[in-house]
Amino acid sequence: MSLDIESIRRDFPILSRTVSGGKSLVYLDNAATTQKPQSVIDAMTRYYEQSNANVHRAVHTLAAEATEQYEAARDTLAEWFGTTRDNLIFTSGTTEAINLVAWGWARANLGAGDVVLITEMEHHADIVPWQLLAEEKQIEIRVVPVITESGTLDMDVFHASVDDVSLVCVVHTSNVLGTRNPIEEIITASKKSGAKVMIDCAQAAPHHRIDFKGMDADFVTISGHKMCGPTGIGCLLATSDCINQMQPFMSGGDMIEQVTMEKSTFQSGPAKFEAGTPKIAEAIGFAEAARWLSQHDMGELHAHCNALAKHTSESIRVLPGITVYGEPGSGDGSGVVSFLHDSIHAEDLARFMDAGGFAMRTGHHCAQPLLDAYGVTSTNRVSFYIYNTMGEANAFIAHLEHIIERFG
Amino acid sequence: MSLDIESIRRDFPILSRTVSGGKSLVYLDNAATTQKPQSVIDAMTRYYEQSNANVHRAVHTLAAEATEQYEAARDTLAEWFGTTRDNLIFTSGTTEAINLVAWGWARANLGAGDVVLITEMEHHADIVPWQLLAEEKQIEIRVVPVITESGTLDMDVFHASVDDVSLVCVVHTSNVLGTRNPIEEIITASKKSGAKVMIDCAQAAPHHRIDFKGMDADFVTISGHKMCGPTGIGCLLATSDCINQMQPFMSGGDMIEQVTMEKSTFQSGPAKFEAGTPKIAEAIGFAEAARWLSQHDMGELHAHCNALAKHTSESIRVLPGITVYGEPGSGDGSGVVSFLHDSIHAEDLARFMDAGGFAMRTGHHCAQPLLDAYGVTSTNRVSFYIYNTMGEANAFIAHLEHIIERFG
Amino acid sequence: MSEWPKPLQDIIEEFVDVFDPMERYEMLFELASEVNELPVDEWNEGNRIHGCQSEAHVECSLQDGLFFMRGGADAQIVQGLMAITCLAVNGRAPKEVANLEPTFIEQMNLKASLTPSRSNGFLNMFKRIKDEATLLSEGE
Amino acid sequence: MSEWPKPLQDIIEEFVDVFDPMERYEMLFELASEVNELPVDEWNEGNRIHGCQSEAHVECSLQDGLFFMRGGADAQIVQGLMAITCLAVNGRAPKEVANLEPTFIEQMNLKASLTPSRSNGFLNMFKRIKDEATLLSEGE
Ligand SMILES: Cc1ncc(COP(=O)(O)O)c(C=O)c1O
Ligand SMILES: Cc1ncc(COP(=O)(O)O)c(C=O)c1O
Repeated sequence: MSLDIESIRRDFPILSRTVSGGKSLVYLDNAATTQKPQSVIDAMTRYYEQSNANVHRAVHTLAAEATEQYEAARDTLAEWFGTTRDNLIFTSGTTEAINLVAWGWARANLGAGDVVLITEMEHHADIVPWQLLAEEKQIEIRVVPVITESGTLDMDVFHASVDDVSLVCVVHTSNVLGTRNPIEEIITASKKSGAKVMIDCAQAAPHHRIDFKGMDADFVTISGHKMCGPTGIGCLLATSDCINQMQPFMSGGDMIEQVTMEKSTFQSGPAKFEAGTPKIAEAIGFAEAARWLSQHDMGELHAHCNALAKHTSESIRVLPGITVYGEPGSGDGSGVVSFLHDSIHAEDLARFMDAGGFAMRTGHHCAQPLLDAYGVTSTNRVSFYIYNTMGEANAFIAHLEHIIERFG
Repeated sequence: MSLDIESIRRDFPILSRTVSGGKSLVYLDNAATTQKPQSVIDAMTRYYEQSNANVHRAVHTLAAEATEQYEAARDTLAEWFGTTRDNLIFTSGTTEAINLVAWGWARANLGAGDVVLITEMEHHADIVPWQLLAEEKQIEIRVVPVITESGTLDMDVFHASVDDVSLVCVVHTSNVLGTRNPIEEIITASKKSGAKVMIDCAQAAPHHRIDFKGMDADFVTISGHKMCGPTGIGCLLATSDCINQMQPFMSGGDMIEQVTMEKSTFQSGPAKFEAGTPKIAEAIGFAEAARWLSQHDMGELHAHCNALAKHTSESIRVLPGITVYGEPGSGDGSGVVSFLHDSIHAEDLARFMDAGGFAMRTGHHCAQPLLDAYGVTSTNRVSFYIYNTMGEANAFIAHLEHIIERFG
Repeated sequence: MSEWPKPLQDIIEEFVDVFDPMERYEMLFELASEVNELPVDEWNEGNRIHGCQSEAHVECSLQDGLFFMRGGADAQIVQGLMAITCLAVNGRAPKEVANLEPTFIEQMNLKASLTPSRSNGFLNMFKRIKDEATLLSEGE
Repeated sequence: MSEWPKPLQDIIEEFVDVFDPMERYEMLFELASEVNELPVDEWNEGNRIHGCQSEAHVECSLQDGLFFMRGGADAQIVQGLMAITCLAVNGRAPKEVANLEPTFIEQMNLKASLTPSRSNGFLNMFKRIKDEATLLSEGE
């Protein structure tokens, strides 16, 4: 393994803080949001301290600098995600990106009787917009179930369902189980049946280099804050065909070509969907996050997180009272381990772990249908990232064992 | 005047930079976006370096800190805007806030034949969403014209138009002319006629302390970046009645109560409209901006900006070839001066001013219908803020005079 | 309302002497089994406490004119808090219960140990108990 | 394509010697009046250059088989750029114009002086001229 984790950790100021009365922070809540390297924080500070101005139609120096940095951020990110600037629409995150697909594309192109195929593994962000649209447009939502033992999609049902579908929306990597779905297979089958396909890459982008062109999906959604970037920014990647088929969603300044009181005409391309003053500092920070990640081998990053998850899952699975969901670390997962203890309530367990310095998430992870499939209302979840160490995993396991002894 | 401008300037790191080969930056593009005090930049850095985590349903220490800071930001801002946390919905800015009124409230509550009253002075953000909605719902848009000489709304037409109207949407303060509209009169008349009323306070909030309760409007929209806050954040203030009448706009995580594959139920209050991971750092920065502003007397701030605009407008109005639009600095304006030279193209003039260090904006300012009323397609615009000095105004005037001599 | 029944007073004093937060949790866990228990098969929507991350149910009644509650939860910390609450309210006149404030939480230094949602859930529970006590006292 | 007609070559040399950007603007302004002018009453949608912040119009034609353009704009800097362009293209064979690159902008050190939208507008104008020259050469 050639990742130099100790040197990587030094890039993240928060990792040296302590919690709960002097305990070293062990941050294992990366699927919720990752920490930010100094370079990302500095890029935003530098923007505010040196170049802050509103962008576009810019003549003065600051506005020109801000515009250049903002548009350069788009280029950097487009390249990082394997596409071009004309296929990248900035959004506030995956949630807005999916809503943009629903309200901008699907609402304009789907109608009564059309079928949207989703899965039981989806995050609420990829369920609720479709329900609202289905209600308005009498669209049918069809759901591919999860095989709970393996924590994978039932691909037989998928293939049996995809034939007459207009749009397939599938999460690339589950935020609850860490499962990486066979998206190549999903995309190929969807395309074959003539369906458009959207892949929710909120959890995938931090762990894989997204290659939008290579994937051949129609839409891909990404959140900056889950891949070392700032809050409040993300993007939708979309093919030019789909962008051309989209109707405006948010409207106002910047997305128009000409406004009269009678009628307005719109820009073409991404600009049509980026109304109002953009998230300028955020875009710059997001691009810096891609730059930071580009220093590392994403394959190694992925293997590292996966190894930590596999070790953790294997070690805690055998502890008394513990159930681990899915098969973390097996195959191609993303460093997530969801589990429960049979008598210590998830929230209390999280509290006890926090007292030892371990930050883990508890709850339904915005995936209630998936948790329903497992018959639970919440899980404890640890999720690893590039800066976590095997030492942290072992300390976590040991502390969990200790808590179970004491409270189990 | 008891504002200590020199000490205020020291709070803004960008103000000490130089542009165009060593010229001191004179930043006169505040209506586009204001600069950020160090305390706002630091608040975000501190969040990222010390407390960054995803908020809500939080057990671990960082998540608890982040949640506390995020929700405290909501409290601070609600108090600053004269309302309560239950009436403040975070958005990415005014544009999203107006879209939320259009798609969340108006779309659910207005129908064929209902009238939305706007004005010729509106920013595109308060025109285009209504046009899109009108198309979908067969709503009528009625427009109050501007009296071009004074740069004010034709209040006779307003009063003659408001009777059978369902929703009145008016800009509090014009971003092109600096005109402060008689919103008390507008709100009173609208209420009397039974209409809901939305006030676009993007330009007002930086110059006046918004008192949402006292104003008695139904909706108020605000952008953080125009009042010393970060990009990517703003808010919609809305009465509880209106919030209860609103349907979800963006949907996904956090805004739900319960999700099943058959049906979802939603949170009540602001949460229903805040889908996905929030703009956490931005909210914290925005609140810090309110805190920074709260150190100063907003009345003095306003008088200061207005005095600079009045002086500038009076001084440049008499220069050969210059036309000033509206009556900047008269009455209750917001420190904006829009003008044109009759032979030097606006863009070139801006470029020549930039060469002297002066940052001013040029273009249609996202208000094409207003510019149409003046028969122009763009203006040069200077806009003052608390950190600008009379010395800067005079230097601007002198440089403009010099440019006109040389190129006019 | 600093005068709590002797058994609760004793517990408060035990808690005050403890400095390790984990030990406080342990004591709460032990108390869980001492609740006047509402068995799982009596849990229903009607007696459910809302606004809690965990399932929590409370039944209140009068016995010989005095207030009496039973509780059950899927989280032992919640059930421990219920046990303490039982000590605070059971056997009192319902009117008295309707006016109680749960100051024992602070006296026990428990406040800081609870997560926001636990804290919130506890306050919801206590409010529910007071509301029911009010109803019961009016029915008298 | 470093060989420009003598009048343009002279102007390039004048510009190269100037270090004050304001002086360069002044020179461009002066050149504005030397454009082969397209009078305002001949401006229409058909000869409008798009993607420019200002109004800019260009008409191209052949005179005795040689390329000839006239231009007009509401901004003098744009008109100045047009005047220079006239010097570069007028009187050449249309085929030659179709293959020209506007390298004189860089040779004059003008690139940095132009705003992005001016720069963009100029490139649009030059492309339009080349396209028209191509058409004209095909029509020959
Ligand atoms: C009056 C007015 N309304 C709306 C807006 C749009 O605000 P934002 O771009 O921050 O969404 C602006 C600023 O550009 C404005 O000046
Ligand atoms: C798989 C998945 N989809 C969508 C989202 C929503 O992303 P955001 O909250 O950044 O909009 C998340 C993260 O919470 C996620 O994990």
